[in-house]
Amino acid sequence: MNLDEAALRHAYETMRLMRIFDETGRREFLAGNLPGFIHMYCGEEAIAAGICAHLTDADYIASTHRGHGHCIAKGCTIEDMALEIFCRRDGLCRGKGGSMHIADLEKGMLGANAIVGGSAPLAVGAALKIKTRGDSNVAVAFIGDGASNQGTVFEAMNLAVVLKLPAIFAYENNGYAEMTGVDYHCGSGDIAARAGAFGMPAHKVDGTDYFAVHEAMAAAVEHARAGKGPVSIECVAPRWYGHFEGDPQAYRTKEEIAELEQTRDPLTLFRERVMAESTLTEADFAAIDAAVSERIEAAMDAARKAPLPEPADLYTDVYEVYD
Amino acid sequence: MNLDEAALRHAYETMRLMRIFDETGRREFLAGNLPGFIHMYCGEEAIAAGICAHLTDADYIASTHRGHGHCIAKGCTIEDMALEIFCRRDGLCRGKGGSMHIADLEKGMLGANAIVGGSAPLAVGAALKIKTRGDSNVAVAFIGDGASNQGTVFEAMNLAVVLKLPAIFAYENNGYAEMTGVDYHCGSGDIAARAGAFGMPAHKVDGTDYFAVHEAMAAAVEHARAGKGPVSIECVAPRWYGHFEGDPQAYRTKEEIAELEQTRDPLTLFRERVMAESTLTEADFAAIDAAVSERIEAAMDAARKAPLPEPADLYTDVYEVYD
Amino acid sequence: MAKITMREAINQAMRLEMARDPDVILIGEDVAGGRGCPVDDKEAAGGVMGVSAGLYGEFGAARVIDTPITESAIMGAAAGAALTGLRPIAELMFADFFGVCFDQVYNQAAKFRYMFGGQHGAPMVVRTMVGAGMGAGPQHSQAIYPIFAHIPGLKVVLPSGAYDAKGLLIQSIRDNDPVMFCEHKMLYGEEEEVPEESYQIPLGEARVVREGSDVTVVALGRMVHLAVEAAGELEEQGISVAVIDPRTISPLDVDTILDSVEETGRVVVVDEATPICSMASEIASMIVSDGFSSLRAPIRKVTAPHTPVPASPVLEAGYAPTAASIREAVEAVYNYR
Amino acid sequence: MAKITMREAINQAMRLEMARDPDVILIGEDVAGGRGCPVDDKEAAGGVMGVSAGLYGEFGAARVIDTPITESAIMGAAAGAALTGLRPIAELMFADFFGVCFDQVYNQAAKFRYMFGGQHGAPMVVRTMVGAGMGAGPQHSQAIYPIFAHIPGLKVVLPSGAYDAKGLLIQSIRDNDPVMFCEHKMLYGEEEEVPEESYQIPLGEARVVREGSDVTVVALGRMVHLAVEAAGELEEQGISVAVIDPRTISPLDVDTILDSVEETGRVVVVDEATPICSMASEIASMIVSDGFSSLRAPIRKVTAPHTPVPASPVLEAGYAPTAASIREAVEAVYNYR
Ligand SMILES: Cc1ncc(C[n+]2csc(CCOP(=O)(O)OP(=O)(O)O)c2C)c(N)n1
Ligand SMILES: Cc1ncc(C[n+]2csc(CCOP(=O)(O)OP(=O)(O)O)c2C)c(N)n1
Ligand SMILES: [Mg+2]
Ligand SMILES: [Mg+2]
Repeated sequence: MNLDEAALRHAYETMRLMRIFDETGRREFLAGNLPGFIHMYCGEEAIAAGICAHLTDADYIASTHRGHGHCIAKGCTIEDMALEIFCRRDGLCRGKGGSMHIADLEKGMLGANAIVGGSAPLAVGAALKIKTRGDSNVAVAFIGDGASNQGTVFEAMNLAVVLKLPAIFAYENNGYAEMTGVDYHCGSGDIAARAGAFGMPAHKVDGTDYFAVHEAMAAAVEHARAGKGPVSIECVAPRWYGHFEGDPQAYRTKEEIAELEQTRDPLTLFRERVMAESTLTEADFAAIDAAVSERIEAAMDAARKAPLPEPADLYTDVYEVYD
Repeated sequence: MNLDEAALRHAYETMRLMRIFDETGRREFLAGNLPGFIHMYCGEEAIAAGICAHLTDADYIASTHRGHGHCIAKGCTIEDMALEIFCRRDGLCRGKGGSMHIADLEKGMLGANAIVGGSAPLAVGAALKIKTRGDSNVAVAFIGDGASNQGTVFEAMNLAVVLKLPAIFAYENNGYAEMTGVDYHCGSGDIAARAGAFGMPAHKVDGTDYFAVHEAMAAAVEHARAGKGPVSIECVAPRWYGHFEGDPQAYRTKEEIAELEQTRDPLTLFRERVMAESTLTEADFAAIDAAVSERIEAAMDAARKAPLPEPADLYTDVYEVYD
Repeated sequence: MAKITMREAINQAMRLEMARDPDVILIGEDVAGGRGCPVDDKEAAGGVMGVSAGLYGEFGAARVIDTPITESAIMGAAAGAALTGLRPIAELMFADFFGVCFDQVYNQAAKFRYMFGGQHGAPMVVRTMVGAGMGAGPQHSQAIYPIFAHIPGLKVVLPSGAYDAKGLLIQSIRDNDPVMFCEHKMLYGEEEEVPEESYQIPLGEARVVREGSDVTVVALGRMVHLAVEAAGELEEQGISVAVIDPRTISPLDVDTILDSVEETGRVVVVDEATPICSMASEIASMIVSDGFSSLRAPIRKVTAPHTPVPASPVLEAGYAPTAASIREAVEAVYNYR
Repeated sequence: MAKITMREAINQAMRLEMARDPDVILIGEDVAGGRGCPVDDKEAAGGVMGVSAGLYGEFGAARVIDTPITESAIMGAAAGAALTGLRPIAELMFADFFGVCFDQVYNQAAKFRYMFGGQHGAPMVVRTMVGAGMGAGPQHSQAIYPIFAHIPGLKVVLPSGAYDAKGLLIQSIRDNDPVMFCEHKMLYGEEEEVPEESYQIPLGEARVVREGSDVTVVALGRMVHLAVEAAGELEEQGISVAVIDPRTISPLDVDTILDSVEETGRVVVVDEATPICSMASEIASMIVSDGFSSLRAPIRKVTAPHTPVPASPVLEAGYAPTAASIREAVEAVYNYR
């Protein structure tokens, strides 16, 4: 655990923001205040946090339908995100994107993506820009276990290897693609090995362990920044909730779900280890928790009351110019 | 070499038919008698012959733009094929398909395919039909080295593994995808290993060696017919001519090309081994050669003179019924 | 006759056909509801919208086939299976996803019969969800069927309710050509009286939902209901509006539309798809070509704008046509002199 | 001014823009001409049709990028690179292949600007080959651009010759939105006078190829030449035909078309694409909506039939419109009373 106290605090705060943002968002959704679909990242926080800890605003990530955690880890402002999931006029995407399309180009966040597997080729494109310009940044694609079967993802991996691009394929194996288990949908049962066969280093880590993700990503980033080509990391971390809110989860048992919070909570695991191995205390974490809750409550409140888009906004930003 | 004389004769005749069909077709094309594109199979004959030797009309193959060899190996009649590449009224596809779309459903030949990678999902579909009906046939997809990078092909492999289908992925690694070498376009440089990582047995053989292909396919077919799921076989066999007729092949040297006919001719290799290890003689082969040439000359002649489609044929067979 | 939802009607159609013909299979993502998981057959979800609920329990894993997220392979598997003798129903969860898999539909399945010289077609149905209204945003709300209608070799069906959905789906499954069967997500919960037994509605026959002599409104899918609503209001103003639901957009029942135009001479076409190269354009262009002598006013297209579908519910509410925008268009063509 | 082919004009446009702006790259299958092989830069083919010949030698492997056969990744790489600051030209060898990769174009690149609330668009050009005439069969001959035109967020360009191709491509590369640039394969070898220097033609401005007062012919791409041929013949019969080449089909220059229709009142739309939900439909429907008061005859669409493109040259010859079929349609609307 060679992270200093500030880094540890930041990591925990980031994960806590994800957790509370989604749990609050969930309440708002169930109360009928949010449109569309919403996908909880709870249980997977250590992945985005561990991956993005190595990135700056000049690095890129391309995200998924389950994108809130990625946004937060990449530095998007909670307040702007809240406005967007409420589809408010001043949201990150002016209310036109919503939860499944949050993007923040200034932060290098190239968008959540409602097309499963859509992120991978886009991240390869960002990596191509980096290489063309001669920069030493990286571009990360977040990819679900389900998405790992999509042709676009395989193609993206091969192209990244062929062009030796600084692309990192971050697989989030949360056990399911909607209702379908990974043991069923991934024929080989081994996402990392499949990625490795495309000709790149392929790591596999416990995605509930912040430190494991952080370490694997450190190696990946070093490799990619050095111009040695792409890397993949499979992070295994079960999701706690249904696929989207409203999913009755008939496909798994109540026990399986209950056990997750007990044994696979990335925040608890992080807290316990950090308290054992650093000077941070229970009270430090409690203070972060309180601050996070307050901030998110305020952000959601503000978003709920914020102005809606104007009807004329329907027609803007289709093109820069069109006539 | 545990094949009887009849099987050896048949194998050679099949390969010789492919060779002469394409070389004659090439002459016709260069003389301006054939429309569209034409892709020579010369140098790769042992692949289709070795694979299809294990198949009956009740097994399926889905083919590529370079499909003449596959057709012949699967039992399509040379005469009907000639009519089709000349786009004649009585061709296998009534002149509407041409060289890149020859199909013969009665022979289980599901079509050449001008979309690279298009064959793989279709073969999986045929394998699904076989499994649904409870039959013990197999479906083979022929896939070029270039096509092996197409998303559809990866998806097809994964689905075949997931559903445990009797599909066989026959990779034809002829060294190039159009002008691009396999060392460049396949990131890992190892098509078979990549297929293996999808969760199926993956063989790699010398595709100029009929016996090697034949043997690998024997194992594959046994596996698939036994309900154990898909198999892949990578067959390496350089093509002799350009990608299509008219390709000046600036991307490879004259020496590379010249050497092929000397050292990698599947027919020569076959003949030499068979003469050494069986009772077949030079004269036997010469007799086959003569018969093949005569038959193909006659077929091409007849095709050249055969009636063209009627203008009204343009409108038929779009739908069975449409109104 | 019982009132059931369109969801149930589609479910019935599949169940009846699967029971009748062992070659009918259903393949797609989560159409069973989570294979490989410790799922109870009876509780298997039957698709994200529950449309295929119960089929897995009834017909088993060999005929109700969950797949990975692999649309090209799903469409290709259906096409290959159809070419070799099955009658697959392949689910493309949202029509918006056609961009990852359309080759297997449009270059393969749709062209087999023609490019193989009539040897065999691809008797398959692609069931897919279309339309806005859920706040699901730009990639899950499109009415992309004009693209399907453009393709020779495909048939395209767009039912406006439970009764038509059942009869048209049964017909589509029995059809020997590939059919894109487009289900509007906002109609799944809508109820209509539907007979329990099997029945077929031919493809290519429009339904005259409402007779009328002043203006012809041709409306597609969910728009039919808004057109009927508008027509009712207009009747009170003394404008008699015919409402025609083509039901299948390819083939299109040109005669029924032209017959009505002959009487009214005035036309409004209503569609939720974006306007350029759309069915609204197609229908208008067909009329100005084949019904010109009857035309007494410009044809008004009432469609979504040429924009993506916004996620914001307030913006989305202004996206698709409404009864009010239809009424306004009808008034405009009615008053044209 | 030198006469050069459309192939050379397109090559010039790319060369000029790549020299001017280091963010312009070219990516696609064999656009360099065989990377990884012992190829001499000077002899690198520059694409199957030689359109990008010489660019690899001039700009190197970092900017003229050969790829595997991987259209989704090519389009996605272009989209991602465009979103982050480059101006990629991505080659989709044949437009027929859009079915394996369209998601990255239509759901991603085309929607970025809108669904990200105006943050950034995707300034990329997809150069792609369209059209029949080579006997290349059903999967290599389609004029599939109506599908591109249907999509909000895309612009679609269809030049009819070398001069327009050069100016429109330079403009397209500089445009901040994604442009589908459709090159008709039968026009590559056709020559026109083209200035050596750089020039731009705005998107959305039609060209009046020929003035005329009796009938307006709107013709797309290769059809422009046939329309001009037909117009010449008709002139001898005393029929004065205006020929309009929209050049960009999205945005469409509605005003230029309507101005002509106001004068003639009679319209023929000519396109090589199949007819349903096509640009021919779109243009006809636009006119019957916005130019109805001028219309004095049915609008005739002269298009390919609703069939795949047959491989047989004799069938293919009857597939696309001809000068004769255009003439016949013009006569019909001219004589309509
Ligand atoms: C191309 C495509 N196919 C299907 C869907 C529907 N869909 C949305 S999320 C999802 C499951 C994704 O699973 P996974 O990649 O494991 O991500 P997770 O939801 O577990 O984070 C599916 C099938 C989609 N949005 N896009
Ligand atoms: C989807 C698609 N992309 C590109 C092409 C153009 N194309 C035709 S053949 C070919 C090369 C195929 O290479 P390979 O798979 O190795 O087969 P080979 O020609 O060597 O037999 C390409 C790129 C195509 N027909 N379809
Ligand atoms: Mg998952
Ligand atoms: Mg090859």
